[in-house]
Amino acid sequence: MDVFLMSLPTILKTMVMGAVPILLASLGEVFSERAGLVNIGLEGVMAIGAFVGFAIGKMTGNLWLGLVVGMLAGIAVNLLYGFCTVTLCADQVVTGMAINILAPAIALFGYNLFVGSNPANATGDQMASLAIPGLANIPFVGNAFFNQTLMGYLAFVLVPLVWYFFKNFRFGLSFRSVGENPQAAETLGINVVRVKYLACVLCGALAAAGGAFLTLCYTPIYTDGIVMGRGFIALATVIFGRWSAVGVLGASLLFGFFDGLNVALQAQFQAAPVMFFKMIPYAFTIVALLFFGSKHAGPKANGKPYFREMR
Amino acid sequence: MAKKELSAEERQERTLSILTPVVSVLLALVIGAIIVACLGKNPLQGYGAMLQGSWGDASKISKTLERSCPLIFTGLCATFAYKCGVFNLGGEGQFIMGGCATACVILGGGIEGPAGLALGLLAGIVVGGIWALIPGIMKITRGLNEMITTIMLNYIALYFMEYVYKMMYSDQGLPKTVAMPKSARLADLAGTHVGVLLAVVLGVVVWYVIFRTSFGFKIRAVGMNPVASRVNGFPVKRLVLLAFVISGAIAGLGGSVELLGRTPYRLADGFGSGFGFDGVAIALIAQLNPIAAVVVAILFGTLSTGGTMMQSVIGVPTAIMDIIRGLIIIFAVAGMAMIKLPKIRAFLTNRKQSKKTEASA
Amino acid sequence: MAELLRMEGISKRFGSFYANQDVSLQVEEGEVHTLLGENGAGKSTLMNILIGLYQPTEGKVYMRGQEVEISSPGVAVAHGIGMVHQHFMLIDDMTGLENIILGDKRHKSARLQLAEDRKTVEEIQERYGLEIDLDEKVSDMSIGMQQRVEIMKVLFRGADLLILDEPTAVLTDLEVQGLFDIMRSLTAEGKSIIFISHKMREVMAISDRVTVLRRGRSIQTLRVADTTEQELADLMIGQKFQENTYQKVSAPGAPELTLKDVSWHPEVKHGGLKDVSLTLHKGEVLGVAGIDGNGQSALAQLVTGLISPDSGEVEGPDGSKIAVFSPQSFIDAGLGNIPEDRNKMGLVGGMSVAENLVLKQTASDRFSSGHGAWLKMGAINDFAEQMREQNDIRCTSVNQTASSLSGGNQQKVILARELESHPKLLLAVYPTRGLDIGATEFIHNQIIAQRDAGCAVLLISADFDEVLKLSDRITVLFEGQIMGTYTGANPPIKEISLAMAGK
Amino acid sequence: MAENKDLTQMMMSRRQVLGLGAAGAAALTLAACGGGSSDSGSEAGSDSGAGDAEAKDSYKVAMIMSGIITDGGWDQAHYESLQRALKDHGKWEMLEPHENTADADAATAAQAYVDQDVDLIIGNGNQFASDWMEVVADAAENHPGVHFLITNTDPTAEMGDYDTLDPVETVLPDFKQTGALAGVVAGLMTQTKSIGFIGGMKLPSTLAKYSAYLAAAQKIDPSIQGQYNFEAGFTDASFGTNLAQQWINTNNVDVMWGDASAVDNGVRQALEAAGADTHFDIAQPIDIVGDDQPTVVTSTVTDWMIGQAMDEIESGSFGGGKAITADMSNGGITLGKFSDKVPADVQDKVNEYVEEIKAGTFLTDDEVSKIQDTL
Repeated sequence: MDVFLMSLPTILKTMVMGAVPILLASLGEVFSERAGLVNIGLEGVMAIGAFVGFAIGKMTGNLWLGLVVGMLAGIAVNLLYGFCTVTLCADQVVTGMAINILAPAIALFGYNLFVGSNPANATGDQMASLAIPGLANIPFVGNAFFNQTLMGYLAFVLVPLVWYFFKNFRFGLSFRSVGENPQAAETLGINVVRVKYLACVLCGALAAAGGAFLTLCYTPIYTDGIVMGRGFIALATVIFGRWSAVGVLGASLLFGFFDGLNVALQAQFQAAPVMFFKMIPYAFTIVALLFFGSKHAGPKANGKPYFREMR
Repeated sequence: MAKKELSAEERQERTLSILTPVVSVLLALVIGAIIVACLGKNPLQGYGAMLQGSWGDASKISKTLERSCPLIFTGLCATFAYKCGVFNLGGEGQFIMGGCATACVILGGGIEGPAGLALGLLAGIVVGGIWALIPGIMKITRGLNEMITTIMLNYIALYFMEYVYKMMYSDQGLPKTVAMPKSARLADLAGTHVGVLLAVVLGVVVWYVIFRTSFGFKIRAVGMNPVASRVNGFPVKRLVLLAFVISGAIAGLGGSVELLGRTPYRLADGFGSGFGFDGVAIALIAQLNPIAAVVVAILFGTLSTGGTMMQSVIGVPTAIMDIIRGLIIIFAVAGMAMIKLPKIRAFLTNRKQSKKTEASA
Repeated sequence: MAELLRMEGISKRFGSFYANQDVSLQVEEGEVHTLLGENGAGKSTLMNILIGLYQPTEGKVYMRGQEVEISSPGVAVAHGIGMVHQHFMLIDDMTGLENIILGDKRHKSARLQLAEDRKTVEEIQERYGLEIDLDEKVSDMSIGMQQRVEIMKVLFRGADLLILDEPTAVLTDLEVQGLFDIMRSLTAEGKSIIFISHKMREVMAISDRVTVLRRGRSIQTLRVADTTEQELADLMIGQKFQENTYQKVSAPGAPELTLKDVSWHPEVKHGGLKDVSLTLHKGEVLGVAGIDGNGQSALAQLVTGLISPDSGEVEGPDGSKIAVFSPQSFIDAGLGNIPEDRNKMGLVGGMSVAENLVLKQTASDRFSSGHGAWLKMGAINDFAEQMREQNDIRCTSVNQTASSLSGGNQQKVILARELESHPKLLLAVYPTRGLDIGATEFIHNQIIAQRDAGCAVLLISADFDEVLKLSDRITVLFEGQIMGTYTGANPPIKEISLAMAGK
Repeated sequence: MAENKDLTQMMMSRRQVLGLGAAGAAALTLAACGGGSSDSGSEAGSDSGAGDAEAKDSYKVAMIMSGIITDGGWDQAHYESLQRALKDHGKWEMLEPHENTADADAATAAQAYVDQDVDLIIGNGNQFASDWMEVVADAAENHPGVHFLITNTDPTAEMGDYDTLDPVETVLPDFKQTGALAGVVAGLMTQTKSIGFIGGMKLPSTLAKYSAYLAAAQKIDPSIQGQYNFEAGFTDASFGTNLAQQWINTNNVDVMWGDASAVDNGVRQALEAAGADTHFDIAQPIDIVGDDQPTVVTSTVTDWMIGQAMDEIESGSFGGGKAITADMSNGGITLGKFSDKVPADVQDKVNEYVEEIKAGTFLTDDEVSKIQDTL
């Protein structure tokens, strides 16, 4: 058991690092689903964010510019999703699947061109992690929570902001109403289509930021499939985070913890059948859905197209 | 539907619903050609190589059909599930578990010959069905969204397969199972394995079950309106569960056929990867018609074998083929949605009327 | 009084169908102006044009004499026009206050000013006597309170012209009186109200002037003082309004279905059933009167086997206790069901007319061989063509999707399917909701024909006139309890309507 | 009467279905005519019919890989050794490498080159050994000029079920030597006496490398402990970061050696975060020492002797399932340059040991197998 205690600080470190991409993607999905758009294509948007962030960061040397351009690329891809689902009223699941197949292909194609032109482009550099002076050396927990990259801190700071937005902002109220009952929102003069498109922009930006974190802070390279199913886990996180920013934070950290546990077990018990450790994060998602998932059904008009002039 | 005198807009609806996928394919190929041209390569030569590589001669055709076989199975799996309103994105996991079941039965039980083949296929069907039953029960009892549970089960199946080919039946410690005994393999047929024929036949059978049996009728009704189905006496929960199990069984059978039909006849890293999502895309483009799904799966198989050929002849990255596939799906999705929009429909009807009035004036 | 609103020559076309044609309407300040018309006469369309949800094909709108162009609901609010919809436009998951201030743009800052807004709302509450619990979630509110939230939403935005669309359809008599008091206090303050209803008693009680709409056209505007209920009814229907009641049956046959002290979620005021005892006799129409939300849908689900009772017993024709409550077993026992919601419960919209007609019988050897193994498409088509003639279902082809049919034709498809199997027990829930007069007549005749053929009919409808017209016996449901049973011949209307209000 | 009506319906509905099929086929033919005449360049160079004994003036080589040529590891090393071989084999011309080859398309990719009668087809890694059985048989029969070179594969163990191995050769680097080299460097550099290895996949090659690595390090200092992982795969860099963090913090590992391409980048990221001057990494299989890699002290470089294969093809002595061994004697295995973090005395000692390893006297086989049996 002592091995477990000894590796706990590192598990917490992995937990926090692992939670950030999922947190960002699921915050984006909270905006999207609050406006009634279930976006299955998070995985694809994260892949685009990861590649563009990496490429621009490497090309210009300025990682923050890479992040911003990555988010813009994510917005562009998600607007394609928005056009199909909001304007054309296409099926949201179907369009999401299409994005999941198209976006990673574009990212891989771009990567081949980017690295093909100059092999040195393969590895980029990383955002430095900033230890908050006082807190970082709290034993046991300090290093995990207070020795993160600036982008990591920003992701966590975003949670209270999003909570505040939905709770106290006029526009937050309008946002929620579009997801619950678009007809009612329309009669109160809220432009439902504009809110849905704005939700697509926010979801695209945040999901791409989640992807960019993988290549700008977590690892120095981009590989095809770097997202590794995190987009789908973000979808599950939104459900058992009860469509709220704080709930999603908790769920992301929980998932990050199980990811860390999986790595710790593989590090210490090398001869064991490690495949079962690898299953832990995914099995946990199902179990969590089983216990928290069903009751709260989420926004009423979630996933339904909105035909403006319904006779 | 005898004496199918289609009304004007029904005929228009039918032509549009056939036209959309065809236009999406052509549009995607055109954009693919533009990308290839921007890379300084000759797209016409590339597409020529693609066709040559996939349909050039008898051996190429059989290889293309062999590559399309798993896609037909996962395509039918997604089609059958969607017909009942069930978003089964777990085709890949069920496919893999089918393969694992076959390997366990044949290698574990040491059964050779046709008995091994039959039991192997049966095991694939049963375990594939069970792997889809899990999300089904969760959906029925706890109302869990099956999209997420099926995807999580994909990853769990992937790592379970890893356990099978690394720990249970590894070939002298190598990360792959021992090859399936020759006597238990699927017989050859015109350069490829008989599984391909099985897949195509299954497409027709699934079409028949869905459109020409009372069970299929009920499945379709539950898919379109579960509440009305329940009010009119259909056992909705049982039908949804059956839809899960049957679609899982189809994917499981696909896994067994792929293992017993195709070189290297072993489970190894990367077995079944990517077939799940492709199956979903195929079902969508085929607008849930099983026979159209077979055709679209063969098209996807052509893109894969042809794409590989194209890459070796004009040296373009294979990612282009993924982009073309992605574009086909996006255009198909957008196209199908557009023709349903009231505005577009009105535009089409009065364009047709204005043509008629011109003709009669 | 000064003129507030004038709508001239308004028409609105959906494809080839004219919902409104050359309608003109004039409303003065401080007036209750009723818009009277049958279902489908174009009332809701006209009002949706007024609040900017739809754009008129032709015609002009004037507010206080100047022409205005209402392009969206937001513009309508700016012009002081507000509408209380029949189906409430509320967000269930939000509190009363949040619903009221949603989408309001009076404050410059982006942050919500809950305290300030609450004060404004409370002022309006006192002035007009609107009793609302602002912090309760709408989903937990009573229907009356939800309606008051809707009214507050309009008043909070400083509306001078309020449109109330069928407000009394969901209220008990007590709540209707409360609503009328609120309306009188509003008009006293100079606000104008457009009141939409087709209930003659209420129109006469509350309105100053009435404009009658028929088939999308404005027929005539008259002062209530110098007209009678009969005259308005004739204008509304367009020909002599004769009350053709059917021959009532006095000696019913043997009991088909008996409910003894049946309860289901008794604690739920607005949906449960408490100790209901009913007997349905062969060859008799038992009408259940009562306002929506008093346990009617629970009763309907019970009779069709969708739900099973918490306590009490249900007995079949031979007195045997029914144990298995499943739709299929009830259908096998000869149940015909015209459900409450055509699209959600009656038809599979995506399937063709032919498929919907054989929905329940695909496994029978009439339409398939090897019970269900091979569908006989030909037989299905012939059956559909035959049903189409018999029941005058107007559609271009039987392969057309059910969702593409009009409301009346959809109901005829359901009727054809349910009655073809000669049911022993027929349940009809609000069968003529939203249908034109012709379709209503056709369906009523069919129901009576089934009764005369010995079928036991249970009619549940919120349309009191329909219950009066068809029922041999009338019973009243209020908050899940049977208030009383009356003969259908010449029913004590006063007593029944009081029972409906819970007395 | 009713009977044939059913038949006509069957015909009717089948016609719809055929309509769909025709539409699909139409798409293909349209694409075809869009594709112009299909006599593409694949028939070029069909003069290979003559026996391969008589030397030709020009040869073609193609490489098929599951990753990409810039993955900083496995496939990049193969690509660079191919470039080195091409430098001194003027007659050879390289086709575009076939990157990102999915397992399902491995056979088709090879077949595409066989059709173009490419003289040498190189497959990076033993997964191609199991996929190419039919392609090799077809080539041996009707494309005699085509030869296959599969790396990291033991022909007897992994290609037992091939009908013929005539056109095939494999390359088997001396994994023990590579392991010993890395073990020596690790043994000398480690302060915490705890070293780690990530193997990407549990293969005979990775098992042998790790065993030699630990045995050599323990030869220098018996108290050295070793951590290993063979399940990391080759693409998940974040796993490398997390795993390295675990070992650094919990088992205070301070020297890492990796054989997992992208995952090693993640490891280096964790080492750098833990302090670049106290935590070191030995790269593999290409030399990436430089200022953009602060933690890399040296690299164990492998060359897959593609030049030797080319010579054998030119002289006609290629084939028969021979396994070319790549070791320190023929330059197959070398130690890359040292970074400035390696003090001079350590560099001299390492060079001493290198000579002993080359002579085979540094490690005995049973010392290595003693560790390998525990895995």
